[in-house]
Amino acid sequence: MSEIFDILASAGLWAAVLRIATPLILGTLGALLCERAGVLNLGIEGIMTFGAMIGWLSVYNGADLWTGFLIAALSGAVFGLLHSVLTVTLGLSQHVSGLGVTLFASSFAYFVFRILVPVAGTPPTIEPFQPIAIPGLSDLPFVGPALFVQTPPTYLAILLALGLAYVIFRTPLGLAIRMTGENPHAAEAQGINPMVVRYGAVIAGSALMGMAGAFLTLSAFNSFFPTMVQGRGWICIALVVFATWRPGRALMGALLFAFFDAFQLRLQTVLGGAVPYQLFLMIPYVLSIAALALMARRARVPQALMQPYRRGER
Amino acid sequence: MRFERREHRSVLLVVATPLIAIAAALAIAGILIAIAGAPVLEAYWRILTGAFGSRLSATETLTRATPLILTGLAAAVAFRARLWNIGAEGQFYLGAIMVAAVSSQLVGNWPAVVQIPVLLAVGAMAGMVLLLIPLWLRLRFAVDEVVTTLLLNFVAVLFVSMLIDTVLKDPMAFGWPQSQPVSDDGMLPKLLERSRLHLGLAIAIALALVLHFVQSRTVFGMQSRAAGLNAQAAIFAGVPLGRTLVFVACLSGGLAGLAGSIEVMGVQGYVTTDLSPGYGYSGIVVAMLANLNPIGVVLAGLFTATMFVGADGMSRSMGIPSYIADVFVALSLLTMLVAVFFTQYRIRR
Amino acid sequence: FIPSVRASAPIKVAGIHGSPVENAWNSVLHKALQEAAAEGAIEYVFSEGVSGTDYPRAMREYAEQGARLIIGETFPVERQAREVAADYPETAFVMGSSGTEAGDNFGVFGTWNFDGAYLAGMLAGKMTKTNVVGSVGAMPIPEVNMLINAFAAGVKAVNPDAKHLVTFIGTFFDPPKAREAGLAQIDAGADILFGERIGTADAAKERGIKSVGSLIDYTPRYPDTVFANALWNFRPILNAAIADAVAGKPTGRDYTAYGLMKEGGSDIVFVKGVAPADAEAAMEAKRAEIKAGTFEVPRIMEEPT
Amino acid sequence: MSGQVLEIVGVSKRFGQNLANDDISLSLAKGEIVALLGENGAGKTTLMNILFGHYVPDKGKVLIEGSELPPGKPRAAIRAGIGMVHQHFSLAPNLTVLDNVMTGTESLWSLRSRRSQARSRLMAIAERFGLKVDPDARLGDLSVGEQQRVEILKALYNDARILVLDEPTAVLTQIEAERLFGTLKDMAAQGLSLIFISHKLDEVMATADRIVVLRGGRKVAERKARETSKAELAELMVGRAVQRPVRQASKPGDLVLEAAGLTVREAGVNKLNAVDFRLRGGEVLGIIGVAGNGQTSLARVLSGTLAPSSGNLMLYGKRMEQMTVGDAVLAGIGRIPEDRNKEGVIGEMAIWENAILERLSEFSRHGLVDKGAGIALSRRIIDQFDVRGGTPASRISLLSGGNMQKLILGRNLINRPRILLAAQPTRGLDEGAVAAVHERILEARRGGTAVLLISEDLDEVMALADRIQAIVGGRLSPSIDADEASSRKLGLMMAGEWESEVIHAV
Ligand SMILES: Nc1ncnc2c1ncn2[C@@H]1O[C@H](COP(=O)(O)OP(=O)(O)OP(=O)(O)O)[C@@H](O)[C@H]1O
Ligand SMILES: Nc1ncnc2c1ncn2[C@@H]1O[C@H](COP(=O)(O)OP(=O)(O)OP(=O)(O)O)[C@@H](O)[C@H]1O
Ligand SMILES: [Mg+2]
Ligand SMILES: [Mg+2]
Repeated sequence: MSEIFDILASAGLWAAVLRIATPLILGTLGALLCERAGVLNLGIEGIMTFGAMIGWLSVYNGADLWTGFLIAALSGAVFGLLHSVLTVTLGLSQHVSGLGVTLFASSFAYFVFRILVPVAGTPPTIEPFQPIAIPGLSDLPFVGPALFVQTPPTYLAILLALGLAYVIFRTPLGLAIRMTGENPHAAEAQGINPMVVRYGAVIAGSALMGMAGAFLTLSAFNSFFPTMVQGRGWICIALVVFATWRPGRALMGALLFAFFDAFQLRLQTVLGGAVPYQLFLMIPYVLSIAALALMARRARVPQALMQPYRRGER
Repeated sequence: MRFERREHRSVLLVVATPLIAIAAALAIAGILIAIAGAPVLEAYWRILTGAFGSRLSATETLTRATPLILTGLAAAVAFRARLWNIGAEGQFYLGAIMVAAVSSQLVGNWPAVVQIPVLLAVGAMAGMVLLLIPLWLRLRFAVDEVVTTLLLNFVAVLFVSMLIDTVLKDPMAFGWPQSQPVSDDGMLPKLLERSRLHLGLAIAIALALVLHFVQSRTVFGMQSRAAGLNAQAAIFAGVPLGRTLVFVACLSGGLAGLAGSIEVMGVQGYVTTDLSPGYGYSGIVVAMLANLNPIGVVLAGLFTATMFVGADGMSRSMGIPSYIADVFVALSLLTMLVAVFFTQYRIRR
Repeated sequence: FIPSVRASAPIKVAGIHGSPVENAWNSVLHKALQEAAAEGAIEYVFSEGVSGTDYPRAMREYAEQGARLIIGETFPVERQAREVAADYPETAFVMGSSGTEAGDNFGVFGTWNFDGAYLAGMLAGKMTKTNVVGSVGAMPIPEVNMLINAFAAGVKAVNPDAKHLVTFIGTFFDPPKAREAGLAQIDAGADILFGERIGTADAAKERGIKSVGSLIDYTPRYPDTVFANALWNFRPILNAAIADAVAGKPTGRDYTAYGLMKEGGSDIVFVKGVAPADAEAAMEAKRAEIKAGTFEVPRIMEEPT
Repeated sequence: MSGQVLEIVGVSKRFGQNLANDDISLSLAKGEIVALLGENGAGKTTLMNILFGHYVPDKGKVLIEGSELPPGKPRAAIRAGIGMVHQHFSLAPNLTVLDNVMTGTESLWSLRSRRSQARSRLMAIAERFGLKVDPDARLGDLSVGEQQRVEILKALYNDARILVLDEPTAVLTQIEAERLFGTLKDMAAQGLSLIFISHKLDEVMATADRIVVLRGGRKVAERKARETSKAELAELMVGRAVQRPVRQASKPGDLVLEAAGLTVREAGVNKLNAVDFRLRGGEVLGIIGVAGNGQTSLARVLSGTLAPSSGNLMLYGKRMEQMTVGDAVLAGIGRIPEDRNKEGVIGEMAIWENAILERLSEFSRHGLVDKGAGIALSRRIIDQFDVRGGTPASRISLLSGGNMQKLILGRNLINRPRILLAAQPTRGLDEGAVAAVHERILEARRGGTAVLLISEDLDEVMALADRIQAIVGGRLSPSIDADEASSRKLGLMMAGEWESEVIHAV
């Protein structure tokens, strides 16, 4: 018991929570933005994979880290464009298009990687983002090393979460996005083109997903491995619902999820293999389902989610 | 520019559009093949021979199509009733592991004629149970099943991983996490010697025919479609909504569970966590390509398997990174989706 | 059908990798095969990232394309792999496997680089200041267990009081997660990490402690961090297999032993002067004993705790 | 043509084979109220959607104060001062009233939404036009009438000078409708120009300055309201003289349905409160009342989709414990739901499937659907009930509202039911269709069917019903004979005035 307390009281745990949460925060925000405009984007897993690959590849070829990050975001935007054409313009089923994008983006990422980096052995490395201690704050006892010694993308992710919350709830653009997700016909009747809004949201959301992937290769690690995204994208899809489509809660949800992962890794060092590790890994999923059951009736799902909007169809 | 629904489809259109789609996928893939430094036309030829050029490739294509048809049917049946079952992957694994468990622990020495049906039933039931949970959550708490079924996939795979690491671990596998095997009498008979082609293909096609019949001709088929299209009107017309959905879930989960069971009993013989290269997810795409029509699912499953096996074989014979196979499948799926769309809509100014 | 190949022509060897060749284990095979091809001994073709479902097909395809020797790994498809081998008696299969050899043409090998791990443990045991060392592994499978157990045994051999932490990340392919596992162990007091998985050393590097690598030489990648590696060399196994295949001898045997240290198949490489001199000396003595066959590192396949 | 704020010139629009608008021209002066009339499917909504930029016309143009409006751009239309209240509300139930109104009114790139300013502006407009709403209420929590007000406020908030209302009263009660038209007239007096669409000739005659009639996509007539009559308008719309049928006296038959103390409690509220009524074969019992007083619950109980919490339902003298839809259908109860799109039909299914869905037990053997019989039946319905616009195999959503309603009527009446439950049977239908539906209902009555008619349309109830009861707050008034009914008396009943009399009587 005291060991568990020690774990909880260690700044390292909480620093790890933020680190592990960062790609989840970025990905969840991206998925959330798409869904707020009424488009489910199951392309996330593939977009993250491609972002991880292209971000790393750019830096490996001499771009600086932020440029790599930006290129990953751009690549995400391109896949977002593809998803938009399929789901917004053509109005195809959003699940299927998303799964198609995931399959395409990830296999294409591996293909490009293999063509351009045909090495054996562990792939080459880049110099990743280094943690930056925020002057003043990082000197605080416990909280300092726990929260204020992170790499820049982590700070960026948190700012983005707050920023997205502001945009969605406090700006005319956010209202337009929400209206498009609730009732695109109503948006159109107010002079907003729901197609444009959906395109914009999906493209921007996918760019965030690309950044989420890039975090894995530019900050969490320093090289790209095929399959390294490991289902993190799917977790983001779940987190959006867990967060009831609110960026602030998405941030909390990602942190909670990351907490279980970080805690689980530390608990193993104490308990060894006494409990199958799979049980720990299941916790976040089971917990998400339980949370959904508890709050689903209160959650306000965007009413037009997954419904194609075709002008003038009856 | 806008799209207008076609009320009638000409035969020419229905035949031509998929061909155009495949041509488009081939063209894009051709660019990648050229970039990889291989002769494009030869590569196309190799895709064809890779899928059907020999007894081996043809049987392999059919073997790979089998689970895709079953998971495709699982998705088609559910989606038709607007039950968004994204959990076929988990149901697949649960079906597979239950078959391995029951065969290795309980009924392994039963004769094949008894054991095989029992195992198939067990696997189907496992899949059902896993889908009934999210359905219950939806009916009871109004929880959206897209997310619950998606999440349960991970729970199911971790559960399988745990079982094959602990109680079901095969002691003969030197500690590798794999389940104890299905007994020899529990394995599905081969359709052809010196190949992996097994009875599962026949089962899958038979089930597709049955399902087609059920959906197009039976009261249940009509009611489940009504429930999916407009639940409120269905209730008004006396469709027992809850019961219909439960039945749909049993069919869908059952088919996905069956897909896993058949894969274990027909091909692998035991369960590992890489039994499925995403069959559950591909099934959704297969179902959509088929426009949720069970007979179409057979064709779409064959199509998808052909593209993959052909391109995979091509990559090996031409020395192109083998990831090209997945790229090619993804491209064909995307272009095919667009093609299916244009058989249903026309462009208007 | 061409009945036989001229002996002087390089034979066609196919590699079927269940993982991408970035995976350290596969990279060892891949590199050895590439070297052999570069030397003109073989003609090498390969597929990577082949899933369990596709694996038997890849085996059959290569066999039908005339590969004389097929190298790979059949852990998830043992039963089917033996069926394939039985269907293609002309082709030699030598596979990383947890099973036993079968027939005339299905040979197996294990990954026994635990000798090096034991020796690295001897260095680590003397170097730790906190008296806590840690190991990060993928999953508790025998080859990983053996390795981690050997490392722990090496530590205990020189420092019986040392505490050994173990974390499994549950997947073969998640370097960021391995890194997190390493950081967790450092937070729990470890000051030397044995990284069965890539990513572990990144944690060590970040916190400025030392780390041990496995299978390949990680020191160039982490110059100031990885001071020792439990190397595994696939060439001895490959050469034996090629020799058998060319000579037309049955390849249905267990090639594991060619990977042992005393056969030159594995070893430790370490950066001199990092560990205390007496520790290095003790380790070198043990190394000589192992090579001479007078000492055998315990082979413990149970899950380490 | 000077002084015209709006001119529509030669507009045509085709959907597939269907020419929805054919060379239509129309103009509107400042402060004028124009009513657009026409059968279901005549092309009224299409024309207004072109005006507002939802649709791009194939030919023709729209001029606002002389300058041409770019086609297909709702935003441009809004800027030009057009406000539109859609036939189907375009509101987001999950957002607040203020959100609904504000959407799209500020520059999308501005960094902050000026909510408090918007709130006071909205309040001011609401005040000025007498359209009170709570800006912070969630829209989905409002009544239909309040939602209608929000729709109008949205248009006014955008500074609309031309207001288009597509069937604004279809879902409003008479009182709400009267209040709305009062407001509209005020607006016109303040300089707004209005176009409204309606099927209710009374309100058209009472409100419009000018009336434009469409038929089959063409403009067939234009009249000053002062110079025309209801009869003429009806004839112009339909192309022939229309007359609503009249009920002939008849003798009611046996008691078929009796409710005693029927109560429905939902979430702690009595939606139906100890309701009593009796229904005999061959008579029409009209239930009148303002929407939201328990009509829905009553209809649901009798259709078998809702179980009463307490009370007795006697069918042909037998007590029904729990009546399911199946029981109701088997017992010969024909059911016309109040919302045909939501409950009556499944748009994506074929006409024949919609015809037999609720009686699958009759149209199936051993669990197999008898498609042949289904098609035969739907063909009979199409012939006998004059359903136009589709074959048995076509999607039912292709039918116009009136034809859909005829099909629903047909599937219930073709095998003479013993009881017909008709909830708002003519809502949103044109004059010709209304006459046809009324004729069918009276025909069923003549044939001995007992009809329970739930309607908010007093004219309809007075024309069809033998006896009338009012529903107020979930309670049912005692019945009065239709011959004794006057508008005043019915108005009092709907206000709940009977209660005091009952108390006196006891
Ligand atoms: N988006 C569309 N696609 C295809 N056909 C359409 C579309 N919109 C309208 N139509 C057809 O055009 C014709 C005119 O329809 P419209 O909605 O304008 O009629 P309306 O006069 O408003 O009828 P109602 O009184 O029922 O509202 C109808 O036949 C209708 O079926
Ligand atoms: N929250 C409440 N508190 C008190 N009385 C209520 C409440 N909600 C509804 N009622 C009463 O219950 C009766 C029926 O309500 P409701 O509006 O649900 O009727 P309905 O059958 O749905 O009618 P319709 O759908 O035609 O509007 C009304 O008399 C109403 O005043
Ligand atoms: Mg209309
Ligand atoms: Mg109501």
